[in-house]
Amino acid sequence: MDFNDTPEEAEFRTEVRAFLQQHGDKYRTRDSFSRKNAKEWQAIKADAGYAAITWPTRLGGRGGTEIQQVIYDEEERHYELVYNVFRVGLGMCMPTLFAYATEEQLERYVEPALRGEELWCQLFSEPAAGSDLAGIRTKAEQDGDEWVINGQKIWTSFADTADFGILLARSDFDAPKHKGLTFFFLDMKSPGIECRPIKQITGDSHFCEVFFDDVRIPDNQRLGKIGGGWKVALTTLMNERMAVGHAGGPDFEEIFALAQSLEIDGQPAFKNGAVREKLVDWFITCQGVKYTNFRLITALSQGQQPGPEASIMKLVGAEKQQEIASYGMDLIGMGGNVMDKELSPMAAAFQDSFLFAPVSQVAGGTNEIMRNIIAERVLGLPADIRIDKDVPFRDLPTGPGK
Amino acid sequence: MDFNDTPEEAEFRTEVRAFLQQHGDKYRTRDSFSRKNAKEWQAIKADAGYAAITWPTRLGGRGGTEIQQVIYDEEERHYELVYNVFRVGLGMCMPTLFAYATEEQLERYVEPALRGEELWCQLFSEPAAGSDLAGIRTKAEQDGDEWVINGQKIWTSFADTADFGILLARSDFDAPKHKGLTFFFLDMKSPGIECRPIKQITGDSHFCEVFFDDVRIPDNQRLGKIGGGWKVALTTLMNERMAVGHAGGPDFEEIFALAQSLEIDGQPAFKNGAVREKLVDWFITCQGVKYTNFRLITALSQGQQPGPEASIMKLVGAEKQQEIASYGMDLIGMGGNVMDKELSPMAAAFQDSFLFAPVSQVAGGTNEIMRNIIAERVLGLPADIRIDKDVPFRDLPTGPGK
Amino acid sequence: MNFDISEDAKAVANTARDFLREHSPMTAIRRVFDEEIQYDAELWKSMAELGWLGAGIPEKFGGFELGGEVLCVLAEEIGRVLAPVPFSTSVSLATSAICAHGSDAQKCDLLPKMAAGEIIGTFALAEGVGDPSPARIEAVVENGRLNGNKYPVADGSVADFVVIVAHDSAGDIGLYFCDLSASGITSTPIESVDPSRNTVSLSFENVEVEPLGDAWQGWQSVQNILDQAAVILAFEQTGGAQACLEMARDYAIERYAFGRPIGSFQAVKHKLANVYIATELARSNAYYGAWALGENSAELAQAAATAHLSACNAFQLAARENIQTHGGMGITWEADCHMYFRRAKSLGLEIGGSLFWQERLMSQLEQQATG
Amino acid sequence: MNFDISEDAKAVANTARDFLREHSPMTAIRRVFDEEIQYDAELWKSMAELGWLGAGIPEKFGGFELGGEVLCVLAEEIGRVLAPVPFSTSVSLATSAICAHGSDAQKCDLLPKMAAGEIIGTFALAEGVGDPSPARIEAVVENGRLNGNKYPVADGSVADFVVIVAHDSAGDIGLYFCDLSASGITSTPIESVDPSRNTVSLSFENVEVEPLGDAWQGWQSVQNILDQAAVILAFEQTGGAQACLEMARDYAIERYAFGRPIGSFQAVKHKLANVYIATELARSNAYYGAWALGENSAELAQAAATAHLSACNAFQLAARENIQTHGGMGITWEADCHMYFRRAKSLGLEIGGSLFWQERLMSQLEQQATG
Repeated sequence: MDFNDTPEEAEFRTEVRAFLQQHGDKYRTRDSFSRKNAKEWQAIKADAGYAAITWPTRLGGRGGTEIQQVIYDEEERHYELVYNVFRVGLGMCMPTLFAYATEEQLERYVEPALRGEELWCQLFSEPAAGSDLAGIRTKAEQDGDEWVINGQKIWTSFADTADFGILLARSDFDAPKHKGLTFFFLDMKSPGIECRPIKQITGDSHFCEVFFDDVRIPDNQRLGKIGGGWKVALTTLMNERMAVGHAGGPDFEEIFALAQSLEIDGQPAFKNGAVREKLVDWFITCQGVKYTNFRLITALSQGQQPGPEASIMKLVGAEKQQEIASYGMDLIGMGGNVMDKELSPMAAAFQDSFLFAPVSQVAGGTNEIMRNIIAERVLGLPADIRIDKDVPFRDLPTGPGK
Repeated sequence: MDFNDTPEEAEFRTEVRAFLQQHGDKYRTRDSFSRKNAKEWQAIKADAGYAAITWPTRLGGRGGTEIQQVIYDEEERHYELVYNVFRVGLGMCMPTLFAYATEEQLERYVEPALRGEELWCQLFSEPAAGSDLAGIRTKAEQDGDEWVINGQKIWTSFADTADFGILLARSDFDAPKHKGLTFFFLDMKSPGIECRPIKQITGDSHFCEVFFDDVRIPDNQRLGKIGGGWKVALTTLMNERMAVGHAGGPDFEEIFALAQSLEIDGQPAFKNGAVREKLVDWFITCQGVKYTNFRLITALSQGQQPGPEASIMKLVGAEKQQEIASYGMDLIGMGGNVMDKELSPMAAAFQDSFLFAPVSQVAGGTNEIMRNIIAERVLGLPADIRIDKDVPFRDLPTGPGK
Repeated sequence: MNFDISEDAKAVANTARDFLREHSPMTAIRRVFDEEIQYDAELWKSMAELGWLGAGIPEKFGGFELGGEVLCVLAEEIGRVLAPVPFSTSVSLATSAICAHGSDAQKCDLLPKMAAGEIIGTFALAEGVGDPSPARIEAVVENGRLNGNKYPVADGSVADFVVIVAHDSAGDIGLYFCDLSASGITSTPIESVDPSRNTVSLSFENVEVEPLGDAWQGWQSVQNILDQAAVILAFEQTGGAQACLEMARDYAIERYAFGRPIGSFQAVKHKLANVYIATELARSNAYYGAWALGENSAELAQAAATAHLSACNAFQLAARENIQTHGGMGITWEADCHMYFRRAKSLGLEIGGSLFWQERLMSQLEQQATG
Repeated sequence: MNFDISEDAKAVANTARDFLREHSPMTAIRRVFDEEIQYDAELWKSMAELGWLGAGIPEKFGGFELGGEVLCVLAEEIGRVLAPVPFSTSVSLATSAICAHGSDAQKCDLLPKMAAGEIIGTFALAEGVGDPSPARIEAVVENGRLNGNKYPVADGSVADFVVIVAHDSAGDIGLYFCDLSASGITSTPIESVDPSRNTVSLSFENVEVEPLGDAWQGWQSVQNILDQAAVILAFEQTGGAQACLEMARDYAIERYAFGRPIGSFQAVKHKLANVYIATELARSNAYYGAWALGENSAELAQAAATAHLSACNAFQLAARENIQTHGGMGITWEADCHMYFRRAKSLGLEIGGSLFWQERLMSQLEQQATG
């Protein structure tokens, strides 16, 4: 048992460090959603073979291993270079294209995506279909060699700036839920598409609503069979990157620092037994997540594929974020409501995190869905009773809200 | 808002106190399951009109109010006179008889039950039907004027000493689950009945398994219609007494006393911030339960009937019992495992309660069932999907375990 | 035993609920969030006319002397709809400070105008980080002049005056009245977790203030004001928790996933059962607080801490689970969920955080145990 | 990165799992519960033959020197089946005390017999209530004679000797070896939450004891023995947690209610998902402990406390939820659930309760923060 790289891993890490040392500082950013610099940085990565480490070389990848990707990500994180803007395109859209697009399409679309020249987005969720993704209602009607799309998507990151998107739509309302879906990719500049940013609880807008009004897509941009869209969507979802344990915002280190800087009854706050107990709980969870991650990395290093076990990282991370943020505000006491960065300890990091935490607990699968995944896919418990699998979609109850 | 009795209530309380002062001390007990003294005490209560306060006078009751019963119970508790042995008979069996038995049967059975001369038990749960009571499989076959019973019951208090029992059995395996049940009462001395005490986690045996081997019951001891047993059973269950908030075992007072008597780092344990936080949590819960109970009593005093809201008392009480018992042992530290009454603080009350707590969380409805009740009956949330309502009982899946 | 809100108070509560449903829909607080208005002046005026602002003020000072229970149920109704008015500051904290400690002249001057809704007061205790404590107070009054900084001060941007906790040159803690139009005051808006609270930072440079009466008993007087406020706040929080529970319940019935209402899933059911339990326990503890407030019982300190802590738990849990029940919709600005989420946290900090009230409660229990 | 148990240790673990499945079914511990036997002497003998009892003993003292990781995985397998043998006392606590502090003569005398399963040792620290602390120790050795009371002592009724924590006439804490057949010892069985632990109270009246070596550093030596034991215990607890999770999972699949497996209900699913999460976090933290133990790292104290606390959480949660998943069956003596429930609590107290280990961990984190 050791924390060391294998000789091959160490060699790769050395290479990566040299690369980052040469180029990294110039592209540092604190806004991971920004496109500023991102495109240029992506091209440099692509040239050096780091843009898509696990992709086969024929698609412009490095033909590397999962553990190499982990090593690269670890190192890149030190430079604050993690641009989220290409994550959806490279992590989800391209792998779907690999499985279902023609050679000509791959030739056309993969390289520009890899080099950050074209941005992709994913059009899946709808207002009435979140956890229950297969319940989408956006309609796709065939019209000769084209499809006509009408409906609404939601929670699409970068929809307003993306060049292309992958789209799941319903082509048959009489088939059972999972059988009537068809999958496309489309030009986001097509006429009839309207994007509206959604203001989140934090006041920021990281997502869009997307409205489709008679948007036309050529049939050759269909991926998979007519009515086979669910199978394609599962390919996309399987490629969601291994969730990270850290949901963002203050973690143990920060709450410990806060408890050292504040006082309770004239003593540093961390001397108080109640505070100590909380700190210990979070430390243990934090360490547990860290070393669980090490175990997953070890498994990757031994050639295994990431499994649903990683769901625990996302779940534990999101719940910890909520608790730590809220308790940090309690420690700050009557000043805990203050969000002015100059007036609030640690530049209001706890308050920011408090408002973002509910987003973490919902985005990328609610806590409830994560627990279902663990129970069913990891522990092998039986699925819930399903009443929505075998009836025509249009006959499914949708409630008074619709 | 006040904590005082109304003039009528005060008058009744005075009467009760005088009665208890006269007779109570002689029948004090610490073993609420004991039949020692219980029968004699019950007769005295019956003579004085306190054995069944809310029953109509024609059935030997006092014709009193729910609040009078509460007042009586409050006062009786000071004398440790709460004999559980008659609770099932008077609280559940007799009200079922009132609704379904003939006048002759009432004449025959009610008074002896009321006076403690005959003990009743309830034969409902089965090994494969606990939370899902309607899933019972004990078979009732009609044979002329009689019914022949075969099967097994479980969790029956006092089955081994009871004179009579009420029984829910399945008379039709081809009808849907809730439609094939028939309800009886029977003589527990009937041939073919065998009772075996069940040893619980605590080592005690408060319940029995009951086996039926061709036990015969006359048809005139059927209550309700053939196939109408579920409706009768609901009458029985509706009469379960208002759950109490205190699940037994140490509560806030006791853990506070323990934390005063023990030391951590040379200080009384309750000076430790972590201990203080726990104490405060339990105090708040404890007070919340107490005042919720006061609100329920006030509602009774205003003539309302107890509703499903009382489920929260049972649920909160059982969970609090578990936490307090476990934490008490933690406070005792390395000596926390010791169950010898002379060696363990407070006569090993925390250890005893620790082992009994799982029983509290299951008996009388699991925590899960309690939460379902609150969600559905109090909050009005929709029922779960049911697949067991409309198919013949014999076709229902019972799993590999059967 | 009659452990229930009195019929009189219930009648006020029912009127208030109907009135607020009609006159304080969530559009009002949205206008505050969008910085169109600072508070609902229209509603405030109506509240004065209905006698609510004078509920805690004696008749001889222009009030209606409706008693503590009425204040409590009004707070509950206001909490339910997040009515954007300076209730917890002006009607609760400032009013009770003046009633308890003001001189007759101050009472005659201020209380009738407060009851009539002509002036708004607030209460300035906090000085940045930390819980209520005499050791935290650096604001000082010397020769009738105040120097110091107070923040956050809720409703500071809509108040006409402020009751200030400061010490004098001898180091004794006292209560001072300060007109916010006095010279030497700089009032700076503060970005707050709950933007509807009109929070400011007040900086005082040689500002003329007058002592609030002359009979305070140092910190004890401050603590007593906080105890009273804690009970009233507990009702406001319980009202908020109840609103969250009902929103979540309604959404869980209406929203379908997998062909069925999400409220038919145990994950949602059990979550909401837990919220119901916390809310009912909080309500019961709040009633105990109302009793102690009404009787001015020696148990007030204990009852207030119990009620407030219990209500903090309930409201914060209810607000969090309400968002989670709403899923993606819950994390949008457009949904009302986040306003309750912000308010729940904000009310849990306004008069000191949970560690402060836990300590307050434990010290009461210790006194009983040893006394 | 290779953050996994070594292949060698895994091989031992696999053998142990198969062996214990065959030779230590739950019937063995039932015989202890029913007081037919005190421990599984047959199994103990086999364990000696398999080299497990000498896993932590150097070769030159008759052991197999298999390393800390092997001890850890053996503990995990023993925890999984609740094997009724004095592992945590004799193989972990007593052995590590002797290896670390015994004189060469003591090692030569004791360790080969321990490795061979000929003698059993235990460790006597507790004196009734309280967590490990020098201030709690009243047992005293003067002129080679011990006076005092030690309880609870796990496996005390099957042990041949005991390593005792006592102070000398100067008040210094030390470790002493005591043969349990010495005169002046009264050993009284104690009723314990976990009846399979052979718990006794030992009373010493002028009992001849000898110092365990001569190089202890007072309390630091005791604490170091506890740190090592905490890591090994964390594995035993994780094994128990895993067993509870699997029992509950299997029951939830087999048991039907309302016409469907109870494991298809979210209430059960989410409960078991939480148990899985706690168990996985505990396992990861236990691995960290094993690493620190194997490397004799300066982080051992921190890693041990983290591993043990995490494992306490996991095992206690898993044992509780296992009962609850089993419903009525779970609260019977006949079901195995309660044996895990008892063991989970008992292992969480054996070397000090959670407050003690929390404090131990925090003090390490403080040192790092300030150092």
